Amino acid sequence: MSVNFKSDLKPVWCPGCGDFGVLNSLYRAFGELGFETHETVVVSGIGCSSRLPGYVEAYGFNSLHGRALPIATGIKLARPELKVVVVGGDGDGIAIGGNHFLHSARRNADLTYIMMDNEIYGLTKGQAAPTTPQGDKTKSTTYGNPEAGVDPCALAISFGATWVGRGFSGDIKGTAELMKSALQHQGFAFLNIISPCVTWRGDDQHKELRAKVRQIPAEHDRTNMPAALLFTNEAGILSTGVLYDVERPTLAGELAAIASRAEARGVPAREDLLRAFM
Amino acid sequence: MSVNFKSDLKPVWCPGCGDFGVLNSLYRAFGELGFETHETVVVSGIGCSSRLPGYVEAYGFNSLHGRALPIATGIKLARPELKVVVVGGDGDGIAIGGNHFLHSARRNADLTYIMMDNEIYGLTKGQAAPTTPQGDKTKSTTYGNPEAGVDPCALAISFGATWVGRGFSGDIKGTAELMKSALQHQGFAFLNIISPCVTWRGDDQHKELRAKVRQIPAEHDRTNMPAALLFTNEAGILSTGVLYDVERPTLAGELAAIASRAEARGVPAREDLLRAFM
Amino acid sequence: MSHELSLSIVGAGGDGAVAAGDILSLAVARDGLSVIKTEAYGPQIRGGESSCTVRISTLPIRAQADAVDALVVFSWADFARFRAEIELAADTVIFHDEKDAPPEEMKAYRLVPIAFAAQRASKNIFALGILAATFGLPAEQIRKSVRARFAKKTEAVIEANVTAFELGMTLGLDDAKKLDYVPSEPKLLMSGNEASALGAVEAGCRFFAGYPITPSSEILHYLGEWLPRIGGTCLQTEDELAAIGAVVGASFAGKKSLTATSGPGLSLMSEMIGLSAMAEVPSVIVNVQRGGPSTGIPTKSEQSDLWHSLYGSHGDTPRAVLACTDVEDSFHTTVDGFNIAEEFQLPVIVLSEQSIAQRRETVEAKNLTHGVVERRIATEFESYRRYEVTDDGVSPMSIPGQKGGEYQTNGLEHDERGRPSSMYTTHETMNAKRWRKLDAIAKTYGHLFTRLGPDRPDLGILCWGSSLGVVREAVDRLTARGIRVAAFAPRILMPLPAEAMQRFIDESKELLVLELSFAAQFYKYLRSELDLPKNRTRVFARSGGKNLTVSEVIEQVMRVPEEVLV
Amino acid sequence: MSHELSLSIVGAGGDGAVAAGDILSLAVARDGLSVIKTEAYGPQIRGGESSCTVRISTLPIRAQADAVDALVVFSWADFARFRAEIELAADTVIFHDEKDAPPEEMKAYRLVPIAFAAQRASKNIFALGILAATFGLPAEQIRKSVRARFAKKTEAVIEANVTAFELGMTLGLDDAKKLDYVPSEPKLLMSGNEASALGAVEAGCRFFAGYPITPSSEILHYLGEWLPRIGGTCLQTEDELAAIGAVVGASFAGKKSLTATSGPGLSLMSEMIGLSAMAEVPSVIVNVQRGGPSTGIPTKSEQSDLWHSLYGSHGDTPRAVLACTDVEDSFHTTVDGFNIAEEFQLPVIVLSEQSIAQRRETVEAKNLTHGVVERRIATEFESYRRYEVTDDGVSPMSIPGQKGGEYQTNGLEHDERGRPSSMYTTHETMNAKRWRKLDAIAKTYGHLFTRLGPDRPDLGILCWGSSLGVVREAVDRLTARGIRVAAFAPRILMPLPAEAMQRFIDESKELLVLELSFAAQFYKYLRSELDLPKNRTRVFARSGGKNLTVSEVIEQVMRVPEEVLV
Ligand SMILES: Cc1ncc(C[n+]2csc(CCOP(=O)(O)OP(=O)(O)O)c2C)c(N)n1
Ligand SMILES: Cc1ncc(C[n+]2csc(CCOP(=O)(O)OP(=O)(O)O)c2C)c(N)n1
Ligand code: SF4
Ligand code: SF4
Ligand SMILES: [Mg+2]
Ligand SMILES: [Mg+2]
Repeated sequence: MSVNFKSDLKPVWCPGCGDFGVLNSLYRAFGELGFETHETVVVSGIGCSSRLPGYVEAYGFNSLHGRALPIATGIKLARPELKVVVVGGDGDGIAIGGNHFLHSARRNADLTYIMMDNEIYGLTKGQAAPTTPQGDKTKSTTYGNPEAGVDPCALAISFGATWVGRGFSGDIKGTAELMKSALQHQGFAFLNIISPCVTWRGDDQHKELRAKVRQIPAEHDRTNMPAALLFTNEAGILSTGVLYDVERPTLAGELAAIASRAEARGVPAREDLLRAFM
Repeated sequence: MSVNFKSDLKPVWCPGCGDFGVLNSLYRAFGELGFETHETVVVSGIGCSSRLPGYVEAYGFNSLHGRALPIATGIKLARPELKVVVVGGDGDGIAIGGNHFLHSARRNADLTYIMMDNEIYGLTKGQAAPTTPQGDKTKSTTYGNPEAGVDPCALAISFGATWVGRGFSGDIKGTAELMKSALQHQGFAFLNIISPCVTWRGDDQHKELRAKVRQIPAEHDRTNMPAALLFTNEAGILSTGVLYDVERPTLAGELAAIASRAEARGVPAREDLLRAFM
Repeated sequence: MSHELSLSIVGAGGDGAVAAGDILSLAVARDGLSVIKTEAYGPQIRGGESSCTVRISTLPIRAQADAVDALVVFSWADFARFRAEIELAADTVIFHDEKDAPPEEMKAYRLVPIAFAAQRASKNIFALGILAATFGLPAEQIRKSVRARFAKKTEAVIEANVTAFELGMTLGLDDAKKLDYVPSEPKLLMSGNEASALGAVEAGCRFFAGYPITPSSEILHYLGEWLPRIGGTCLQTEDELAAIGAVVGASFAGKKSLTATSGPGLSLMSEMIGLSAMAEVPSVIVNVQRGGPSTGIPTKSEQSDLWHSLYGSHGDTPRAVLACTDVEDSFHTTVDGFNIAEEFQLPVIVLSEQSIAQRRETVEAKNLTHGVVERRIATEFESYRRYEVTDDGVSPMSIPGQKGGEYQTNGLEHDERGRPSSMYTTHETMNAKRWRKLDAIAKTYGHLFTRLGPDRPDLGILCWGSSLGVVREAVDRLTARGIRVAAFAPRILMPLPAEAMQRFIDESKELLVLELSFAAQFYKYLRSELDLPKNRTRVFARSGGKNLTVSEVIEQVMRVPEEVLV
Repeated sequence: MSHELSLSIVGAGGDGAVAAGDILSLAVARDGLSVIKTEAYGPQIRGGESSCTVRISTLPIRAQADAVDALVVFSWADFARFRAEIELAADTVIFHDEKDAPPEEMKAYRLVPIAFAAQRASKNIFALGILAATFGLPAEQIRKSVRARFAKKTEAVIEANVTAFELGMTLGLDDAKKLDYVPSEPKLLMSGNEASALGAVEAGCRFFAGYPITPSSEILHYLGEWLPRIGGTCLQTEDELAAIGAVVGASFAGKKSLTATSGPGLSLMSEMIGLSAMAEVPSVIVNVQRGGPSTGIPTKSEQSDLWHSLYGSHGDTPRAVLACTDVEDSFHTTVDGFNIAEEFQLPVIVLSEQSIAQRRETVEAKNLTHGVVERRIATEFESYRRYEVTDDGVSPMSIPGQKGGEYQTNGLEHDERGRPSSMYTTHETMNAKRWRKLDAIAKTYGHLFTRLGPDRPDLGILCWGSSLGVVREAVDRLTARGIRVAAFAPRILMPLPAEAMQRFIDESKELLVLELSFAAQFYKYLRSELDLPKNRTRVFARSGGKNLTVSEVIEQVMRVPEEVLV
């Protein structure tokens, strides 16, 4: 590893939390890709998982619940040369932040979005998230969750993300590899990382989830949307790997094209702008 | 028609606006299904299209931009016996209201959601909507729309809607029939109606769109999601009819089940509730 | 012998400090004593250090004690985190682990080394035994609570704990003042959030929609459990925009409806509060304040959402704002919130604070009743006008399902029938109609305040919310010292009980405004609504993040020039 | 001969009333005259009735005239809608279609029947000809404007219009007062929204994110066109939450960034305003006020977003609030907004009003310059602390890309390094740091106010925003009548220019607070911040939805007891 991305702040996470694995994978991915701390920005919302930017020696923004993506979009558009990575929880990204997820993907904004999916609201002490399976009892669903849980990868694909993958926090090396591909993708890359919450989903989560994990076969055609969707919403299985990887004009590319079309009208001096008012 | 749903308020819509057709189809659908004015509630957000509830003699709520669905959900959960219909624009439902669309569909809330899709923000005088095709010039996209336009039906299906259809406002009878099926569906029914904005998309919209309209073949399997998705995002074609129609536990059903599980614990008197604090 | 006792237990995650506090609190409440129990945690999400403070008294109490009489420290390292938050007195007794060497500064106190570590998982109950024997706490009630607490565990676990308790009982100190009381009617022990949820049920609330947020989530949890049992509905929404939206919808459809949130959520609800006011659909929001701005300090208390509650939402948006002063009052204020929302068809914000919402406090069951007011429902549909202009601004409301009551409402300015209008005259008329409701509320609810102390005081304290409990005790103590100090706390903040409050201001020689907001939101608000003479008014406004204490209030009072406090 | 002229043209959608007003306004502005042009529409989205009012003067003007000198009515039915909004004088000349019988009440005026219908699509230009001949308007400039307007049409269309104009010129009345002026340096004609957009460009803004909303959308349109031409970026977001989020992000990354919205959008931005304040990331919001609450009256003006701007967002959230008083001032105030946001690293709300934002007004090009202030960027990275506590509360900011400046910010309370802290002491220290910036702003920007009229006035008017233009004219007229009336309008509202304002209050015998908010938001705010003696202060606060007029102000002034206005 060329650069050490570990900050000197101690994580507040519970012992055994899956987020430690995600953090370690991220250190590794950043290092192996030769990122520089001052050219990297990690943006998050609010949640246990959203505490992550504080633990990365880089520019970081632990923002508002659900609003990481718009903030990251602003950062990236302001300084396209920066590496902008968004991290956060499933509640943060799909509940309160669902609309920004949809539109950031639709725009194909040049961001890497890493979701730490624990099927629960961790920080607020265990309420149902949109990823919580139907029927599950949680703090907020005494009689069982009345709503259907979603698969974030399926949503990402239908929202228009151009790279979609799934990882498991228990597999630090594999997850780091997925992060590396996501970080190298042009456009909106979404990586869902199954990251167990031992406190509110039980100590057995790690074991149970690990048992479900399957590697996506090498022959899977990542450019085929229906094929990719087959690896979503699977019963009893969590397929890890790259589900989807296509090319589509990115927001940065489109805005650059607009800039050249606009500049073709001439770069106006103040007097030029004022002429419109005569 | 048994009951007349026409209110005595004159629509503010531009002459030639597609929304007139939608309104007429709705009068017809309500009438033919034998709805009663006092048991029907039409809820909308803000936009030209969202003015519709004022023109229907029923209970109506022209609410806030993007917030029709949560309000309608509250109404329906408060009084499940009411017919609750949500109407509004593509901007209202997919831009600012996108998150509620996602979650109302995911919950399979017992609502009929009719979107009047004109590929533009009409009321605010012609800015790009999430449905506006990439490259189009509008008030807000002088150099062409940098973002990809979405097909609302594709989104609805991936969000979890259990009935999805597409209509054309120029076909009043056909659209009324679609409305009738949507209104009779159990769970979240989404009907996208192509409803031209002559003012901001040009006078030719009606003609151009009409030329694109194709009836979905009768043999289409409405319970097959991949098959349904084939009728979305079609190049140069607008397939009308029912794309998707499946059964899944509805929010009302799940909450009723919860109520019986809860009541099985005993309907507590105040004293019972207080006992928990001793 | 003493009439009260305050103690803290500090430990790491597994030490059970908070559990011990719970057990003790429930036990003494059952003996009819008054209790306040608070908790504090380190930054770690779970398994980090925690502390629990319990104050027990034979008299009613609404605030924590200034200093603790006893402290149990399982580990000095964990204690370090809370050092600034736990006030010690010169004679505080500290029970600490005998193997853990005390920091230098602690040697000034009476240190009692105890073999805590040996008791492992039962060390908290063991500590309770020591405390019970030392201070004369009701051993039998504690044993009962221990058994109840571990009821779902194995018999072995229960026995281990009971044994630990008995062992602790043998180690009590002889020379401490024992609690002197006669058991009386058992009291309930509940949190402010629980009291608010109960208040909602009492008021007839049958719809709740909410999005989790600290420190209000418990209201969602309780109502999620209770409402389905009594024919109500609870919905966890995708965000706060949807929560308040669903509340407005359900209320439009005739159900009394509630949401609960904290600052960030309240900010997100701003636009919908305007719709509730404009469409005149009742809505109730319980907002539990925490440290701000922004995400701030989610687990600590503050009084800084006042401005947003009073003034948040664009346009001239009428709303009522109430404030809970303690746990029991959270019940009543929540019912009042519903009564006002329903009677006057507008949004009501019920302000609570983390320090009330999440502390557990004794409440008397017999006090938990409160009159309920119903909405003015339309019955006359001949030429029905939903927004008929009336004297008090309230127009009878029809409910979907009522034949002849059909109307279309909206957030656009509208005429009496609810039809959009951009005419100035309509706008002025309807603004006046909507704002007249505040005058009507002021008339009906002008009694919602608490006034303490003598007439014509030398010093009048103006405060609100949780501060009242602290101020009440300060006033009592100062009065005992012969100082003529009084206090006034409005429990309705919008509209203010202006008449009574102005009278209090006018009759007080000097005034002290006291609040937990750095920007002095309460003081600024009072200035804008009342005549608060600058030359006689002092302001003590500090950030939240630490509770107001009785000695802090007394110190502020004593800063008033001596010639005033004759 | 006269030095000014005011006229209205009223028609149906296709009649081109507004187009005629545009053509005329541009023409006279080119001759160096001052112009204010406003429009009004019926409820119909398009093709409904519309009216256009143009005031032309040889002197600077910042308000519409009380009454129009001339009125063109293509159809009485369309006019009916605007009857309440268009003030007529006893001698107003009304040109109306000869085939359309005038309503009874109009017969009191001088009616001039004209064969408008025969002119079909060119009837508006035909009317301009009549007006030009009647009032001595610059025919050659109008011809030029007509040609420019139809430049993209066929030659036949252009000729038809020019012919219509010439024909109209032959029908002018002889007996009307002609405009008496010497052409001077051409003026620019622009709207407040255009001036704000220009101000943003001038200030160095290179990032805009916004969501369309009336009456602010034009800022999105203009910057969407301009920014890409000058190396900037414009993003239309999915909603206002995202818009202000993207602004905070881009600003964190070092770009001067703007969003523009109106009330409902501002309400939605509440939470992010708190983050901008807490993380100390500059952000600028131009909020164009319209009728409220809720969706209200989107196309009409009001001054009722003041409270939300000052107090919106939970917690103790510092921000600055500025107000535009007219079109040209919108340019300057927007630059000031950026300067303050950048220098002090906090959110700034620039309040405009529909009546300023969407009216077109003459501006002198040479006035459109304004000094620009840059952000304090970190240069020293040895033990860099992003939130270093400083005297004025401002800490040098590092920008992503700067090596050694790495920090992690957040909306949680944090220490000098930006690390989350729930300690009271940190919270108090950081609140104090953040709020000290307001003191610093008050010092640097305390000159942002306008004061008119004599010292020690008998009556001092306190007003803000667009009212200043109207009040200015009222003061002039009253002064001419020998009445000692003065006015004070703060252009910075948070923090108030308190010293100057208090001096004004103290030196005024009587005071009149004047605003377009039913709830008297400005008055209440002034009371909370200043000593505004109740016994000498009167308040005129009414709903918006119709512009304030000079005669309305004069009427209010004259209500002051006579013994005061000596
Ligand atoms: C506007 C707002 N609403 C609610 C909250 C409370 N809140 C904080 S984190 C969170 C959800 C956490 O769940 P998730 O995003 O899945 O993250 P996790 O803790 O599970 O990693 C909620 C509801 C908040 N901070 N802000
Ligand atoms: C919070 C908020 N933001 C913005 C607006 C302004 N606004 C009103 S309608 C509208 C979009 C209209 O487009 P659409 O929903 O597609 O309806 P249409 O007019 O096309 O039928 C917008 C942006 C608003 N009223 N409220
Ligand atoms: S609560 Fe769950 S998600 Fe949060 S830190 Fe603990 S284990 Fe991790
Ligand atoms: S602007 Fe477009 S959508 Fe709106 S009423 Fe006119 S035609 Fe219809
Ligand atoms: Mg989670
Ligand atoms: Mg639309």
